[in-house]
Amino acid sequence: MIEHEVIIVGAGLAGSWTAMVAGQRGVKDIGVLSKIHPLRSHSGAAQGGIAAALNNARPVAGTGPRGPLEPVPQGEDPPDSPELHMFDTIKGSDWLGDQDAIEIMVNEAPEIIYAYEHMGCVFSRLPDGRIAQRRFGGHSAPRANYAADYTGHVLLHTIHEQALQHGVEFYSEWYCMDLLVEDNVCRGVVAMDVLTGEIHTMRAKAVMFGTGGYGRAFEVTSNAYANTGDGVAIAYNAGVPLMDMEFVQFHPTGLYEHGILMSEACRGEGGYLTNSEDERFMERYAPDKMELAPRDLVSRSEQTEIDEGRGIGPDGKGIYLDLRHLGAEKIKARLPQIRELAIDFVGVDPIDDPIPIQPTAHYSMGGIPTDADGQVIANADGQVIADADGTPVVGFYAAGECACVSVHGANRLGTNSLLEASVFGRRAGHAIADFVQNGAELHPVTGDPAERNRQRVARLMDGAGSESVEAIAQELKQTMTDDCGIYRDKERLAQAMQHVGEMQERFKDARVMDKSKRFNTDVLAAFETEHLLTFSEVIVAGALAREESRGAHYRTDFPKRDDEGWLKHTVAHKGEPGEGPRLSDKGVNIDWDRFPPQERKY
Amino acid sequence: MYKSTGFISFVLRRLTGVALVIYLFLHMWVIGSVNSGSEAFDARLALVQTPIFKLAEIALLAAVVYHAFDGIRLLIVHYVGVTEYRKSLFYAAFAVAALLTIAGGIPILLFAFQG
Amino acid sequence: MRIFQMQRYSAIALLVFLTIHMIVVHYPPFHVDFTRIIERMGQPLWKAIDIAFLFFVLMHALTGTYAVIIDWERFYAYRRELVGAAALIFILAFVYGARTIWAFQPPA
Amino acid sequence: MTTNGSRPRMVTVRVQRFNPDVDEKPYFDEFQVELTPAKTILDALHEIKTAQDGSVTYRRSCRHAICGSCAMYVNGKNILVCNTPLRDKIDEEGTVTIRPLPYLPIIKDLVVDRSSFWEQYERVKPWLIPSADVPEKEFRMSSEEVAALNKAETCIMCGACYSACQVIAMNKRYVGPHALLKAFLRVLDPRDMAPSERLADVGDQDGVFRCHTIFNCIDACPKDLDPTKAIETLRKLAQKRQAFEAARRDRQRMLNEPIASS
Ligand SMILES: Cc1cc2nc3c(=O)[nH]c(=O)nc-3n(C[C@H](O)[C@H](O)[C@H](O)COP(=O)(O)OP(=O)(O)OC[C@H]3O[C@@H](n4cnc5c(N)ncnc54)[C@H](O)[C@@H]3O)c2cc1C
Ligand code: HEM
Ligand code: SF4
Ligand code: F3S
Ligand code: FES
Repeated sequence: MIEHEVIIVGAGLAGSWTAMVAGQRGVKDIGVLSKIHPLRSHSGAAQGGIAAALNNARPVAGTGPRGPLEPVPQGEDPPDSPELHMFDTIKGSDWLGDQDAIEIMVNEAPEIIYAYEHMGCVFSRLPDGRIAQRRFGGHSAPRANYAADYTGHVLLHTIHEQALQHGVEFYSEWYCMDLLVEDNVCRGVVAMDVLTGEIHTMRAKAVMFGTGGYGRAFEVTSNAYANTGDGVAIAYNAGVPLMDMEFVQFHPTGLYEHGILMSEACRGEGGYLTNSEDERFMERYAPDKMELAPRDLVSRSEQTEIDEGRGIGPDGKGIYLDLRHLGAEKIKARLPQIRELAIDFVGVDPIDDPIPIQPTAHYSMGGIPTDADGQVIANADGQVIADADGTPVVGFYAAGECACVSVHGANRLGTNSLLEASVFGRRAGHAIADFVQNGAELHPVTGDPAERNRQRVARLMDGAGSESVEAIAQELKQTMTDDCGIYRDKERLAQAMQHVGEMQERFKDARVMDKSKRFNTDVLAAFETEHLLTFSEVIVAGALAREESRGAHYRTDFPKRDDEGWLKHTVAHKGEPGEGPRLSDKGVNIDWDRFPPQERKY
Repeated sequence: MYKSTGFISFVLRRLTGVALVIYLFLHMWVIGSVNSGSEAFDARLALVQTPIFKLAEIALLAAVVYHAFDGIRLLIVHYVGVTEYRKSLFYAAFAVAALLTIAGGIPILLFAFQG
Repeated sequence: MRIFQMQRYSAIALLVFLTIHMIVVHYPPFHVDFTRIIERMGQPLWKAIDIAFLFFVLMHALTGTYAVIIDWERFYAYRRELVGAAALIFILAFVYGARTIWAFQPPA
Repeated sequence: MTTNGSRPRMVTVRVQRFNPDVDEKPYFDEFQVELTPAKTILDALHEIKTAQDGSVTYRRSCRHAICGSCAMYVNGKNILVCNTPLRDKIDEEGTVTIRPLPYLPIIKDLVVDRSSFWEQYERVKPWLIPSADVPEKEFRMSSEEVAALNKAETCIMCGACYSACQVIAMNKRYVGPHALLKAFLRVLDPRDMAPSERLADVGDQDGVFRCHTIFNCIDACPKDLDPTKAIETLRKLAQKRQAFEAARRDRQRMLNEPIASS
C-alpha cells in the first residue's frame, strides 16, 4: 500500500497549483497522479488568455467596441477594475454564479497573473514592457492576458516546473479509478499504474481532485481524448453529489468536422463570422457586441443559421470564420497556432481563405461542489452543505474544471477558467496545508478496495460479454449531441435519458480486446467510457429537470429564464442501483444590493 | 537509423576525420625517415608512389576536402548561426569538395599512369 | 568546453595551414623527391610554419579522436585516462615531428 | 479524388508491434484503412484500435499538436501523428509504416520509455529562478526579449528531436536538444537569477559541447523550433560567461522600469 500526506489527482493548472503551494507551505509528502504525463494535461491547450483587470491596455477613445487598443498611460485613471470583471462574470453566468466566490476570484486575479509572471511565464508585452491585454467575449474591457495563442501551454509548463522543485512526487501515467470515502471521511484513492497494470490502494490524509473537464461526452468537442470527466464520475460513485451538470458550454468556433478549437482570440482580434450568404449574421443576434457576444449566444446563433439552411460545407453544418481582413502580418504575429491548425487540419490558410468552423462542446460549468477553499461542500450522503457548520467530506478537495465553486454559473466567460483553476487550485493548496498541519490523520480503509477494482478489470477482460466499448461510446456521444446539445427540449431529453440508461445496462456486458497487463489503454478506454455513461446521465437529468433557459442551457420548450423557479443550483446524487440520479437544489449566493439579477443582453 | 543530410554529413565527417588521423600518423612516419638519411626516405617514399597509393591519394584528397568544407560549414553555423541554411550548406560543401577532388584527382591520375 | 575550443580553434588554424600545405606540397602533383622537399624545408620560415602546422593538426586530431571515443557511452568512465593518453601522444608525436622538421638541412 | 459512388481508396497501415512480456522481438501488423481527405494518421490508428485490434497501443491526448504525446517514427521520420494527414505519408507502395520513436526502450507497440528524456529535462532545472524581491506588479520585458524566447517556449516536450539525435542514440548522458532548448529559454530570460550557473551546468561535455551539429533535431521538430541554434547560442555564451553575467546584472537593475521606447 502506498501512503502520502496528500494525494492530488490531476496535474493540470489546478492540481499543479495545489501541489506547488502545499509544497511551498512545507507539506513534505505530496503525491500527484496524472493519467497522462503532467505536461500533457489539457490546460496546455488553452490558447486565448487568462483574465485579470491589470489595467495595462484600453480601447483608443472614440473607436467603439471593436477599435484598436493602446497602453494605458502611467498615472491615468484605470479603465478596468475587479468590480467590473465581477459584474461581467456574473452577467456571463446568467446570475447563477455564486457572487462570493466570484468576488474572491476577480480580486485575486491580478495577484495570480503577477505570480505567473514572476515565476517565468513569457507573456506578450506592450511597448513599455507591461503585459499585453486583449479583448475577449463577454468582457467589457480588454483584460485577457496572453502569451500569443499558447497561453495555457506557457502557464502549465511554468507551474509544473515550479512544482517540480518542491519535492512533489509525480506518478505519471497512473489512472485513478476509485475514491475511498467512509463515514464522511476521505481516506485515499485506488489507482492503476498504467505501465505495469498493477492496481494500488493509496492512502492519504487529504485528497484533491483537479481532473479537468468532460467534453468527451459529445461527438464534436474541443477537448482532448483524456477529458473524460473521470474525477467527476469517480466522486459521484463514491457518493459525492454533483452540481449544475446540465451546463455544458459549446464554443462557437471549433474546426469544422474536427472540433479543434479556433481560439476566441480570433474574434478578439477582430475576426468575422459569416454564413453561406456571405453575411455577418451576428448583426441579427447581438447588434452591439457582434462576434464578441458571449459563447452561448454566438453558438446558438450559429446553430440557428445552420438549422435554417445557411450553413456551409458539404453537410451544411459549418460556418465561416473570416480573418482575411486582419492581414498576413497580424495573423502571423498574433495567431500563429491558429494558422498552423487551419492549414494542417482543413488545408486552409486563413490569410487567403475563411476557415470553416462549427460549434463544439468545450467546457463543463458543473462538477464537484466546493467552497472557495476547494473543500468539497457535500457529504457522502448526498447532501450539499450550504453553510460551514455542516460536515462535508473531510479531507476531500477539488478545483479547476472538475469542480463547481461556482464562478461560471450557467455560462463561463472565456479566459475565466484558467483563472479559476489557478486561483482555486492555489487556495486549495493553502487549505490542504492548514488541514494537514493542524493534525489531520491517516485513516484506515475497510477491506481491500484495490481488489474490488482488480475484479472490474478482470470482468472486462475475461467476462463473457459481447458489447464493444467503442460502439457504446460512439452511440453515447451521438445521443448527447443530438438530444442534449445546444438546443434541448423535454421530448428529446426524455429519450436521451432512456437511451443512456440502456447503454449503462449494455455496458455491463462490455469487454475489451487487449488482454495484457502492460500499458493496457483498452482497459482505460473502458473505464473512461463507463465514467462518461455515469455523468452523462446526470447531465441529462439536470437538463430535463431545469425547465427554463439560462446561459448555456437552452430549452426550446422553455425559452425564457425563470428566476422565480430556477435561480438555484441543481444538485444530483447517486440513487439506488437502477434508479436515476436524485435531484435537489442549493441556493445561489447573490449580493442583492450590488448585483441583482437583470436581463442578460448583449 | 535516422537518415537526413545532417546525419550523412556527420557520418562522413567522422569517417574522414578518423581516416585522416590514421593517415596523419602514417605520413609522419614516412617523412620522419629523413632522420635516417636520404636512402631510407626515398625507400619509404617509393613505397607510397606506387599506382595503388596514387589511387589512395585521391581518396585522401577527397577526405581532406570534404572534411575541410564540412568543417567550414559547421564553423559558419557556429559563428553566424544560420541553421536555416543547413541543407544548402551541406550540398554546397559536398559539391565544392567533389569539384576539388576531381580537379586535384585528374593530375594525380595522369601522373600515375605516366609512371 | 576547453576541448571543444581546442578543436574549433585548431580547425580554424588548420584551414590556413592546410591550404598552404596543399598548395605548396601537393599541388603541382609532380614527382615529390628528397631534394625538392629539402630545399623548401631548409628555410627557417618554413620550419616555423611547419612546426605550427604540426602543433595544430595534432591538437585537432587528438581532440577529435577523443570526442569520437567518448561519444561511446562505454568509454565514458575512462575520460581521465583518455585525456592523459592524448596528452602523451601529443608530446611524443610533436617531439618526433618537430625533430623531423628540424633535421632538414639545406643541401650542402 | 474519390467521387461519390466509386470504390473507397484503401491504405495499408503497417504498425510495429511489441509487447516485451510475450514477444521476443518487434514485428509488423498490417491494417487496411479507408483514405478520406480529412483523416490524420492518429485517426487511422484510432480506427484500427477501436474497430480492428484493440491491443494496438499508442499515446495521444490533445489531437492538435499541443500536448506532445503522439510523436512516432513514420516512414523514417519523427512526426506527430495527430496533425499529419494520412494522405501525406503514403509511400509508393501505398502503405504507411508507423514505428515507435527510435533509440528509446519500447514499453509496448508505439509507446516508448521516455525516462531518460525527462531526467535530462529535470537535470537542467527547467524552472525559472526568480529574484527574491519581486515587484508589486510585473517585471518589464521588451517585445524583443519576449520574441527571443518564443521559439523555445513553444516546445511541447514531444521527444521527436531527442530520439532523432544521433548522439542520444550513442550516449544517453548527453543532455539532449529538448533540455538544452529549455536551458536556453531560462538563460536568456532577463528575469532569471542564475544564468551563469546554468551556463556552467550545460557548458560541459555532456551539455552543449557534446552536440555534433547533426541538425536532426530541427528536421524532426513538429513545432518548427530550432534547438541547434539555441545550442550554438549557449555555446557562445558559455565561453564568455563573465561578460554575460555582468550584462545580465545591468539588465536586472532595470527590470522594474518601463522599457524606453526607441
Ligand atoms: C481547446 C481549449 C482551449 C481553452 N482555452 C481557454 C482559454 O483561452 N482561457 C481559459 O481561461 N480557459 C480555456 N480553456 C479551458 C481551460 O483550459 C480548462 O478549463 C482548464 O485548463 C482546466 O484545468 P484543470 O487543471 O482543471 O484540468 P486539466 O488541465 O484538464 O487537467 C486534468 C488533469 O487530470 C488528470 N486526470 C484526469 N482524470 C484522471 C484519472 N482518472 N486519473 C489520474 N489523473 C487524471 C489528467 O491527467 C490531467 O493531468 C480551454 C479549454 C480547451 C479545451
Ligand atoms: C581545414 C581543415 C579542417 C577543418 C576546417 C576541420 C574542421 C573540423 C570540425 C569543425 C570538427 C568538429 C566536429 C564536431 O564538433 O562534431 C572536426 C572534427 C574532426 N576532425 Fe577536422 N577539420 C580539418 C582537418 C582535419 C584533419 C587534417 C584531421 C586529421 C588529422 C581532422 C580530424 C578530425 C577528427 C578526428 C574529428 C572528429 C570527428 C567527429 O567528432 O565526428 N580534421 N573537424
Ligand atoms: S524541441 Fe521540438 S521536437 Fe523537441 S521536444 Fe520540443 S517540440 Fe518536440
Ligand atoms: S540532432 Fe543532436 S547533435 Fe546537436 S544539432 Fe541536434 S542536438
Ligand atoms: S495528441 Fe497531443 S500532440 Fe498529438
